[in-house]
Amino acid sequence: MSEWIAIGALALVAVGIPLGMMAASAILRPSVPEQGKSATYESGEIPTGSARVQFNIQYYMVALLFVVFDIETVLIFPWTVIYRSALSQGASLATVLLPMLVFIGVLVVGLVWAWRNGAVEWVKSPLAKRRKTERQDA
Amino acid sequence: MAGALALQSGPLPDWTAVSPALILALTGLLLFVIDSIDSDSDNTVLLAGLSTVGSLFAFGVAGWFLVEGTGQAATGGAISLYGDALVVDGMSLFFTLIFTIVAAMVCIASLDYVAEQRHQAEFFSLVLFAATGMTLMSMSNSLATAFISLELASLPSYALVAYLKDNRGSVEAALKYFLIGALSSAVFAFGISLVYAATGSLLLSDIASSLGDADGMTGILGMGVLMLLGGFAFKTASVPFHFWAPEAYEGAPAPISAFLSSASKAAGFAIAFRVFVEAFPLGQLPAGVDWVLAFQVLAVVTMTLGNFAAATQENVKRMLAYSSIGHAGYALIGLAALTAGGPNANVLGASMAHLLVYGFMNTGAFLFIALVEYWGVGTTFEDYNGLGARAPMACVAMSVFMFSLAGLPPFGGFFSKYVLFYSAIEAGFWWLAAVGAVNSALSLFYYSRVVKAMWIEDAAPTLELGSKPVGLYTAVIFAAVGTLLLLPAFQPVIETAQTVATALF
Amino acid sequence: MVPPEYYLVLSAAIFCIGLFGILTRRNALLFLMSVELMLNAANINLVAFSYVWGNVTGQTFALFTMALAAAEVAIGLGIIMVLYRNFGGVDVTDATTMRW
Amino acid sequence: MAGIFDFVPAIVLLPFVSFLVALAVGNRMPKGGAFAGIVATAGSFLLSLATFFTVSQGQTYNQTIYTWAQGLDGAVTLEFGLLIDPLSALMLVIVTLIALLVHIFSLGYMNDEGETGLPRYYAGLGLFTASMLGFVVADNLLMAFMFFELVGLCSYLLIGFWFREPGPPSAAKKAFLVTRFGDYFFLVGVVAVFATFGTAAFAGSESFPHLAEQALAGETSVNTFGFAAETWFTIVGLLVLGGVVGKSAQFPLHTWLPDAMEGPTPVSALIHAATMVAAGVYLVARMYGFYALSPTALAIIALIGGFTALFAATMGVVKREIKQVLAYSTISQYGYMMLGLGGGGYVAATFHLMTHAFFKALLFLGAGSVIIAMHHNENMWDMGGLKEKMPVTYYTFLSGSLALAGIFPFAGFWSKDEVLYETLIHGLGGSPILLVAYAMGLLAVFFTGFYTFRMVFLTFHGKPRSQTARDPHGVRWNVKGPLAVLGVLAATTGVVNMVPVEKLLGIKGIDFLHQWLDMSLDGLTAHHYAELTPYSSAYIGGEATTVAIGAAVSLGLAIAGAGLAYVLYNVPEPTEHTDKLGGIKTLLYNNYYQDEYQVWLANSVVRPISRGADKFDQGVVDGVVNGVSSVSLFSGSRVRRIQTGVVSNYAALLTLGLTVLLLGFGLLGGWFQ
Repeated sequence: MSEWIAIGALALVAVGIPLGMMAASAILRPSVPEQGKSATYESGEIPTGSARVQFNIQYYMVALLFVVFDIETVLIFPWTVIYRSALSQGASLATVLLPMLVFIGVLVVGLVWAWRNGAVEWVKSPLAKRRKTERQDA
Repeated sequence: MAGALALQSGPLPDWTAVSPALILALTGLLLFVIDSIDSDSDNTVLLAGLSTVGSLFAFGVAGWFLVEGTGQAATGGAISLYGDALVVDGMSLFFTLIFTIVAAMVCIASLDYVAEQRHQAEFFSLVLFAATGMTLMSMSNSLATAFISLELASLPSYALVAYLKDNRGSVEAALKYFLIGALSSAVFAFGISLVYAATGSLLLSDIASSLGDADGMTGILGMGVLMLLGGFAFKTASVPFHFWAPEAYEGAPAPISAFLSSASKAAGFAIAFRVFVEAFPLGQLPAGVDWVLAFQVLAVVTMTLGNFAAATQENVKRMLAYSSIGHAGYALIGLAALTAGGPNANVLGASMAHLLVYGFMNTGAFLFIALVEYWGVGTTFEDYNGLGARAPMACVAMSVFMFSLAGLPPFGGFFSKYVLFYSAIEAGFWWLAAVGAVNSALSLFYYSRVVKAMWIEDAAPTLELGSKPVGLYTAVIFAAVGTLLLLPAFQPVIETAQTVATALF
Repeated sequence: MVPPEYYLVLSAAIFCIGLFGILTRRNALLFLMSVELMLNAANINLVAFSYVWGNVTGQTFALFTMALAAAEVAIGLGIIMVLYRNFGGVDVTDATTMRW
Repeated sequence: MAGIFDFVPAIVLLPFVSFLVALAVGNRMPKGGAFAGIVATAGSFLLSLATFFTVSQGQTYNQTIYTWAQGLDGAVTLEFGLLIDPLSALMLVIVTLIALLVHIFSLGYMNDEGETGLPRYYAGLGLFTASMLGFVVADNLLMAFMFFELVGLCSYLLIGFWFREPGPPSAAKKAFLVTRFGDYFFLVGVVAVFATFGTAAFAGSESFPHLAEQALAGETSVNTFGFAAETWFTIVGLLVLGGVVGKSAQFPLHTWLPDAMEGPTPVSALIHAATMVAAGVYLVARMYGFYALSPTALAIIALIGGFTALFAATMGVVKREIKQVLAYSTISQYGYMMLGLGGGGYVAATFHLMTHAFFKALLFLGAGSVIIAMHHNENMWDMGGLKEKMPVTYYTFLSGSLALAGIFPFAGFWSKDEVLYETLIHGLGGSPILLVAYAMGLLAVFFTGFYTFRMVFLTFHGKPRSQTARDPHGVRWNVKGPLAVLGVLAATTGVVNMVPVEKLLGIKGIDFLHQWLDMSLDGLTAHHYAELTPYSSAYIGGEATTVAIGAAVSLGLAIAGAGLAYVLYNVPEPTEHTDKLGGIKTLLYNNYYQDEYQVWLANSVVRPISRGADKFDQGVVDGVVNGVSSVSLFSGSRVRRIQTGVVSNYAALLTLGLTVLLLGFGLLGGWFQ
């Protein structure tokens, strides 16, 4: 009973505040509906067509790369936790730093490879495209 | 650790014991670098040659270590590294030999197979990374490294199966392999978490020592053990985690099928051997966690299902896929015939030796399929009619593989199967050997169909073979010679296997 | 504090939800999400029992599991992409050219 | 000392070299590599003779020459070695002699007939001979098994030699699969021997027969897997016997042998006389010291033998093709050998193995000669009257037939009589099962006499019944030479073991074969075996009387059978008495002196029995064999339906499997309490 009350109260407050704010603004603001306001927000552009469009494949490629490289940084986390205490306990800088450098190095090789193979180019250059089609035709 | 490497030139530092894995990984990275520098290059000979040399170098180093006794009792016992997360001993080196030689054969054979494809560097580097993962699997001494190395071996494999990305079969195979693989790895991870919950450690030796304290958690531990078994069963293509295997082997590029069905399967056994023998030793288990019984059930079901399904296939590659499942059942005897105080090292060693022989004969058989695919001949038994007259050398090699897989006497497969069954009987499990023998009898039926089609049937008049690809031929003949040489060389092999297995108990 | 059995029940429930998703969904992406759910069930156990046993092994391993899950998703999305290209959809039951 | 024994490996290797030569350069050699084979087998024959004479000086040889795998503690040691004793030396001479003659004969049968693919043929013959010789000299069960398998493989290649025709490939496959079926029992038996004794050596103080003997005497203990020692030895013996039954074409695994007649005739001679089929019986003789310890195993061997002898003989009666008759006669004769072994007549069985090798090789080669003459028509009803056209073949064939039928004084008489005699006296000595087996064997003598002479009369006597028989194709020296050699041997080899003469006339020392087989290593002698067997002897009247009665009865039956054939078939225009019901009247009309009894015998007893046996063979035995394979294939086709191709189903089945495992082990291990 005891220690969970605080958490329950916190949850209650966390839900209550936004609800209260929305309620307050709904009461205070004037309501003037018009077409421009109900349109989908597209950074000022006028929305055309449906939202179900096929994205360029490069979009997914970058997304994939992001997921992978982003998650790899999680592995740096435990290292940072022990880094300082390991140094202070007398481990040499090489023992502590080198493994992480190797790890980053491997990631860099992967990134360079992906870059060179065009995975991070937002739009493929016409030159590369032409080369590719030539090779396929050959 | 006191176990320094005893070499003629004085002891090397301990960390060099993992050098077979390092060599494989560095070669893979090197291929990436080459591809980064010249991403449009299609210099297949350079890429295939480099990866073959890398694999063979790793093979050589592992063989040298094994001969010199690195990590074995003679030189101070197993070498533990990275807080006991990895261990290099005779068994890991023995399995490294299997992975590296299979990888070398596959790389050579792929020289012709991928010559027309794009993204060749990726192909070879993925093979090498998968081999690295397998090598690490055999060295894993903790469930954490076991899981990571298992994934390191699996992830490149998924991509390799999908390598022919415009081929529906290849894509479908990859999809099934991946989905079942993802499910299995989730089960495996959950199993690890349960074992951790019951014992509070991931290191195999610590798990073993805290088994006695796991009172009240027996159920949790038991479920965890069975789920671990599921993860290994996926890797070794054992029932009921085998469903991916027929499709993945059939749809994948044939060299990759060879790689998966030989090396990847052996890797699954390598890690299963170590985890079950080290972490859950017989005699210290709480009552109710009887993994030996589970393996007995799986062994019998797996070999029966594999052989029966193989007997009725029309497609040779799919027949080999099912036969590969059947062979997983034979190798499972290595874990199924263990008893507290029994001749366990003999059983386990026999299973390891069988996996080595199997590495040669099965890789060879799949590479022969690659050769046939290269020629554009069909996939069914009928399509193989009369191949013997057109390509006698390759067909002789294929006949050797088939007879050896069936376990006919003058070939390597006979001895390994014989010793395996013998050791099972020796351990008191005569019925396992009996089921194995009956299944072997059945297997002769479908293996001999291939031989019959190649040599006895007449070729279709339209049968035309193209050129004789050098790489594929080299690999196939090499595998055949290996299969034959393992007959006279079987004594050192079985001796080594049983010696290194002794160190586990 | 919460008894450890509760974590086990929670994680088992999440694991089973994931399994249920795998068995009922035909969309490859949902299949993938269900697998993620199962992996996270394992993570709950690992973190919880890391606390129970008083060592950080479980927590560290949970980080590794997450990283591997991400890598798996990356490969999986790639395969689903080529699946879409070859079979015109992401329904896992469409790809049945090989069977028996 | 470089004695003759150092050359024993060469006996095996020479035919192997001829195999390699024929394979590699056979195309470029005259006669397709035949001469290489002839030279090699002649060399082996000479070396075998030299070995034989050395052994006759009282020397034996038992040596390991190569170790495959030196096991760790308690693990298995796999070795290759040579065991030369009187038994194997005798067998070496027989095998090499027959192989040599078959090679020469093949010049006439294959080369002169313009066959293609001769290098393949001679390569097969070479490898076949080499494997058989390797089997003969093997000093342990594992090595024997390996060569046993090689022999099977070669027979597959040779029977299927004419693989472009429909029959031979399927016959080859059948031979291979049926014998393999037996071999799997054999393999399990080999493993069991290793598991029990830790060794598979045939001879010496560490051999498994010796260890088994000691174990039964309580002097040593072996791992018998919880069974009583004798029970376990019987089980092991019967497992090995599985291989023997398959290879020696004993009931119920005999079905491959008649089909195997699809192969070239010289190959049939080699298979049936000296190699593959002999391998099974030889194996039993080789490890007789082991079988002798188990009365049950011996009784089963005797029963199988006696039954096979009778069963196959009755079936031989209705066959139309000359080689089919010979095939069934082979099965029947090997039945006698098994009967002899099971009945405690080790020497008798070996004796019959030897004489049979000669007269059956002779008969097959004679049949081959006839087939050449008949332009490869094998139907006896198209022959007749060949006696005048081909006298050499006729007289040699007649010699072989007399031996086969067991007519005094040809070789077969002596050996068959001794087999029956040994069975009889041991049966009288308190083993009623042996008397049953003896009765079957005795009855088979009659049928043997009948079908043998039916074959002779139909082939050579009477008037030619077809155009080819009126104008047969001639044969050359390379056919007649081997026939002449074997004809002489078939007539005379009986002298090496004239036990009845010794017993009746009291002349000591003419049972040469008994003395010969007694010169072996310790524990492998005929006397030792006689001591081991559980039988005692009893006589009707006295020893000499029993000998006389036994010989008289079997000779009488053989002559009766031959006589029946004579009256039925030695006529200018024989009719198919056994196949045609309406033939009875004609029969009576033409042969009025024939009494009712003979007709009844020929038509009411012989025919139904033969038909019944034939039906049983095709219906039940083939049915079981086919049934097992179709059940396997059917369940295989069911099993593979699990693989539906839909990955969701796989996931579901996988989950189901895991759940079953979890629940099963949970309930078993009490996790849920």
